[in-house]
Amino acid sequence: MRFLKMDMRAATVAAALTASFGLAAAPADAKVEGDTIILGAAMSLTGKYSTNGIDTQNGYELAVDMINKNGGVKVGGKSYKFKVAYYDDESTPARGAQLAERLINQDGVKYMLGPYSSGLTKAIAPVTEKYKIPMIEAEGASRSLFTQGYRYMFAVLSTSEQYLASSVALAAELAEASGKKASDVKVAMAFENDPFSLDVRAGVVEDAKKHGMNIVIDDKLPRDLADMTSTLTKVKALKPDLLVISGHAKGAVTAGRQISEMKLDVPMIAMTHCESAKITENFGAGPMEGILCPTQWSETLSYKDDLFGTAGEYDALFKKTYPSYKTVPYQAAQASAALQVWKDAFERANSFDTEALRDAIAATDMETFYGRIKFAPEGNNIAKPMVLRQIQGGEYLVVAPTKWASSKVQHPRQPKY
Amino acid sequence: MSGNLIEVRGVSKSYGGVVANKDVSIDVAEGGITGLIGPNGSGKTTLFNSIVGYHPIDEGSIKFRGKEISKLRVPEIARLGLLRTFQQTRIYSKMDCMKNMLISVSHRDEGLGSMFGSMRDRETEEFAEELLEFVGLYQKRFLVAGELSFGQQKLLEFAMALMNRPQVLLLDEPTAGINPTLINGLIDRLKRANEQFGITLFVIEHNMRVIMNLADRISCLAHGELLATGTPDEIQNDPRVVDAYLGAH
Amino acid sequence: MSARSLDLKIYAFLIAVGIIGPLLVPSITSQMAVMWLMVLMAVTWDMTGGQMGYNSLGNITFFGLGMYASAVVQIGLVYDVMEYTASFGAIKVDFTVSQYWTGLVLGIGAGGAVATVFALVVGPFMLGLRGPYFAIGTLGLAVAVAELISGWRYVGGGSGISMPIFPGEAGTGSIVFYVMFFVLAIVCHMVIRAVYRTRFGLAINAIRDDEDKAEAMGIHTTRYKVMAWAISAFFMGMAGAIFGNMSGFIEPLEVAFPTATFGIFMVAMALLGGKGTLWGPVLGAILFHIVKEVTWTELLGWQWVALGAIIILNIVYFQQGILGWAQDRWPALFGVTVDEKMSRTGQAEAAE
Amino acid sequence: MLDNISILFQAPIFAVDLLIQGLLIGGIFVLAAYGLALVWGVMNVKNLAQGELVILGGYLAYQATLWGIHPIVALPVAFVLMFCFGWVIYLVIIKRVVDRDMFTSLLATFGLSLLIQQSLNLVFGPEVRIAEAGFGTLILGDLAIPVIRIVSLGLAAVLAVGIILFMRNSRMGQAIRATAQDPRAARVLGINTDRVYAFTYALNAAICGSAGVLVAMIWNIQPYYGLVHSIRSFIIVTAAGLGNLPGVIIAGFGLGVWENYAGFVFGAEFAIAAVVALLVGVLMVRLFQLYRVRQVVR
Repeated sequence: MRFLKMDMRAATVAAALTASFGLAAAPADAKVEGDTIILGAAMSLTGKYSTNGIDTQNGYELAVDMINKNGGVKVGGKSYKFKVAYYDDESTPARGAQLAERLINQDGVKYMLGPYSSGLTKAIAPVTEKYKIPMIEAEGASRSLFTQGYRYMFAVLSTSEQYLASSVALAAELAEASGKKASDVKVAMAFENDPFSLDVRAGVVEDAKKHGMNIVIDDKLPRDLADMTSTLTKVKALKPDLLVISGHAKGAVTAGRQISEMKLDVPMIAMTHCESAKITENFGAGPMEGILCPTQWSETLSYKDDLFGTAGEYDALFKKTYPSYKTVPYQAAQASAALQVWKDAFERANSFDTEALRDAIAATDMETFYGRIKFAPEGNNIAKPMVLRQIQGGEYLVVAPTKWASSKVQHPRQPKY
Repeated sequence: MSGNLIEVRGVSKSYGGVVANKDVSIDVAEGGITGLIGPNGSGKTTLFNSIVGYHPIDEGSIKFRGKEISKLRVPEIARLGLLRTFQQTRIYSKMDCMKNMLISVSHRDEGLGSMFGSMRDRETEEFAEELLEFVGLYQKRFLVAGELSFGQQKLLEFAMALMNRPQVLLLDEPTAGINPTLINGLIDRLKRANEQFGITLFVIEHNMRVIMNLADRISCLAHGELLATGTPDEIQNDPRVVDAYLGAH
Repeated sequence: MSARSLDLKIYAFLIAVGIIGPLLVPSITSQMAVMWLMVLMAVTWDMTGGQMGYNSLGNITFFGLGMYASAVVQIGLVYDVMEYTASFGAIKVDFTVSQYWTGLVLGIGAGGAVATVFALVVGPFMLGLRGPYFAIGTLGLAVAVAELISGWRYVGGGSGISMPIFPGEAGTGSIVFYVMFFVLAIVCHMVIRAVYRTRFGLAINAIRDDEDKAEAMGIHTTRYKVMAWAISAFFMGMAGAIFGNMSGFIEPLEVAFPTATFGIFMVAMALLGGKGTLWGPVLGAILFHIVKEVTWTELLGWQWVALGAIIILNIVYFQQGILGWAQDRWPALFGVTVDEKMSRTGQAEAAE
Repeated sequence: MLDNISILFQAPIFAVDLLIQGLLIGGIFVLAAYGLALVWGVMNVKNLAQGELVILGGYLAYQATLWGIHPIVALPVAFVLMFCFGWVIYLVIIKRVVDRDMFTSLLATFGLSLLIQQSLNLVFGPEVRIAEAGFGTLILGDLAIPVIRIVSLGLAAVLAVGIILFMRNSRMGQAIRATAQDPRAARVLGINTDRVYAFTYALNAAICGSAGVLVAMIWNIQPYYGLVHSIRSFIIVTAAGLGNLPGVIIAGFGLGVWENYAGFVFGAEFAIAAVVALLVGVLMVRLFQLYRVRQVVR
């Protein structure tokens, strides 16, 4: 009897463990299979980032498709195709790090694309760094990613502290133009309590300090954000000259609705994610009039390259390929740009060696439909500025920086509640 | 007899306006068997609960060996050696009988260190087996307690109480729900526990025959008040007691 | 005793697997490390949930507190924590190899200690709650602690902390953390098995079966309950510290206090294997983790729906779990027997 | 923190503003909490999926707006749909946990909450959604009160009164109350308690769903936002006690006000912490009240 009992338990455990080895039997050295170069990516296909995760994936896929259709990647005189291996990281950093290990260790991936969001990138970068695997990421904007001395990580987008910092500069400029001092400007801040938004906040704080501005409100919004009545009541009480808000799409939705409901009369409001929150559609162009929204990329900009053509043409192609999109999110555009950088690097390095590729990526200097890409030694793209758009009559019009501006900034904002 | 182990003096207890005990005074003599009778709802169990610390009392005092215990809490009172069994039998239903016994040792002098002391020393095990044999459950000692019959559970609970080596044991209707043919065996065991182990007993009982057989002093409660106290004979012949029982029926 | 030799055989088997596994298939080292973490979580949860009947939904609190304690200790040894976190990760501290290891060892110790102290402090209050109130209260506690940490600037608030980077060669880090989890899980199970065999084990079982009775019998119930929670907390705190280092980057809501993932997994795993049994949580954790690793990535979102369904099915239709079911089916195998003898001396005695 | 308090004293109009906003939102909390008190009191099920039922109702309103239906019109539809949904959930899950120990119902409903969350995530995606009612704002001097909040408080009140009248006067309502007091006696009297339980749970789902429609019109919804709503319901019911309707109403409004003031004074980052800490606090207070202690003197 006793033996039976032991055997039963032992057998169960043994079976379980055999299964776990079975799963590991698959890996192979899969960096290049035949004429295909395998890139790996952990992607937020489910969980709270899944919308943007899928935007990113679509951006990757569109570029893979275009590159493969237009002659592929030429290395050593031979043409190769790109293929991306994805795992779903469920929008959680811990899972992302595990999956990066899995891609590199088990699946033998030698070239990585970034995940969605700074948090995930922060979790994955130490892994790629450890294995000396180059990663080009398109969605991790946090400045702290580029102060760690990472050698193998490169980002095509502008860092997050630039998102709203331009609005502070603009406020200072406007104050001085109207004969006041920049240091008279009162700033109210409401940022979600997550790595991305806090990075955006750091940029704002730094610039506000530089101009000697007075920060009167510094609220951190919870992640399950549904109500900001108490913060906006404080805004009404303290009457700041500039209100900056960042909290992903949910922050923009909540802020948009309650700004309209409470008829906030702050002369200048800047917030991120206006587009993905569809604030003009949801709350009307009138109440949202004059809100400033930063963006990494806009289809109206005159950037262009050989593969996709102009920003406008990319926009059209994307909408044609994925008809469910009414507007093209910049997340998709920058994801596509990441693959263009990979192609460029492979061709210039003319090798599959990861070290050679790293050096080639570091030396990148190219024009794309997404803007110019040139990496600082820390890995961030320093050649492309952040663009500030203002809602005017329901349209998003570029108002800063001046080089790309298509119209004049409206100040103070004139909402029609 | 060497004085009173428990002295209840002028205890009152009411629940939201309903008076359950009013000015009750009872002594439990050391070494003896004291009975507590009374019609349904006369406040017997409430008095038990007051003594063992289930709820605060409104008035009066309860002393155990001269020490005021009416403000102590249940486990503290139990550790003094004043234990009770429940009307609805309570045992640890998912543990086997032996484990039920082993955890029922006295926790009187337990320090932090002895939390992780061994339970398997020979002496304790032998005592537990002895007691299980005493109540006739030796054979079932490795069975899960929850699967015993109701009567067996009652016996197990009794054995567990003895395992604790209490000074006084408060038994709430030990014969309730037990097959009448087993009652004599139970009475015998209660008496033996009293004589052999020197445990003072304080028993609530409904069954007149049992209590008259068992107790050497009996108190009767009615409507929350003490009606009479005396020897079984005195109580049996007290017209107020007879009235109370008849009136209640 | 037979149960003992069986337990030793299972230990030998698990240890063999733990050593051979990563040697044979090095690429799954970090997945196996997480498997041992899962084992540890299920086993420690079961200590209060299964053996003591206090179903906590907030044991993840200890995990997160341990993680944050270790982060503060490890960084605080060589740098000012406030400055480090205020820079949102912009400051990179280069740890020397010896600094790293001292920090890691102290950090893990601190993780265990802080979690234990926390359990000892809140335990007497929380464990005064019974049944569902305890479950809801601990869930609330976990959420509250996570929210408070994410509002606390000293530890970086919502933007988290980057942990010191493992100094060794690529790949050695995951082996080191694997060994730590492996050893911790086995040691934890051995410790817990050992304490179950003492008065402590009987006492917490008694509390599970009937706490009022246990009180009436004079058992120091609060003391035992708090001690049980503190033991869980000690191991969970250390596990959190190791996991934080393994992850490299920690932040409050998803890495340190993942109430909706790890916090629920541990309950689900213990229930699956059979709560209140010695090996059930281990079995449940291993099965759960393997199934999860094999199927999870294929299910694209449905895995979470499946998880909810599994918990419901498990709790509604198969509450006793695998080993619990086996125990009901073959009680004799688990030591539930009728002794042939009627009495200690072996003489037949007339039944009552 | 002190600065924020001083604002309230220097400009009391904002204190009034927070108070009104809190009271207006509190009405919705009362609805969900009343549903919880109902299932808890009648069938002793601690429904941890309470918040998810709220969110589910919110998504029905959102879906209605996608079809061009005004969310207020969606309210009765959501009530009926959620009633049916609740009945099905009862038959599949709750029926089997009613008589089991209390943790079973808690964990089973927790599993249910995961299931609902994740299904919503698959169907609607993880983005926050809203149902815009398009009402304006009422301006009273310095106070700006969104009309939708007033309307929804009114709707909540109508719903609550309707349910109370139903419980008082209808046969089913009486059967529910009888079952709550003593299920065995109710069975003896020929009440089909199984049906009563099913109806109670379904009614709870309907109430929550209606509350969800209001939430989607006032705040926003997201698949994972349920837990906070559940916690709110538990706080209110625990604080008020079972079967204490006036208590639930007072506690619900109190919680709405507390949240707004806590967010204002401690900063928005501690608003949720303040709610959850309140839960732990309320449990502790109850603990000391219910603890069958004698004061330890020595």
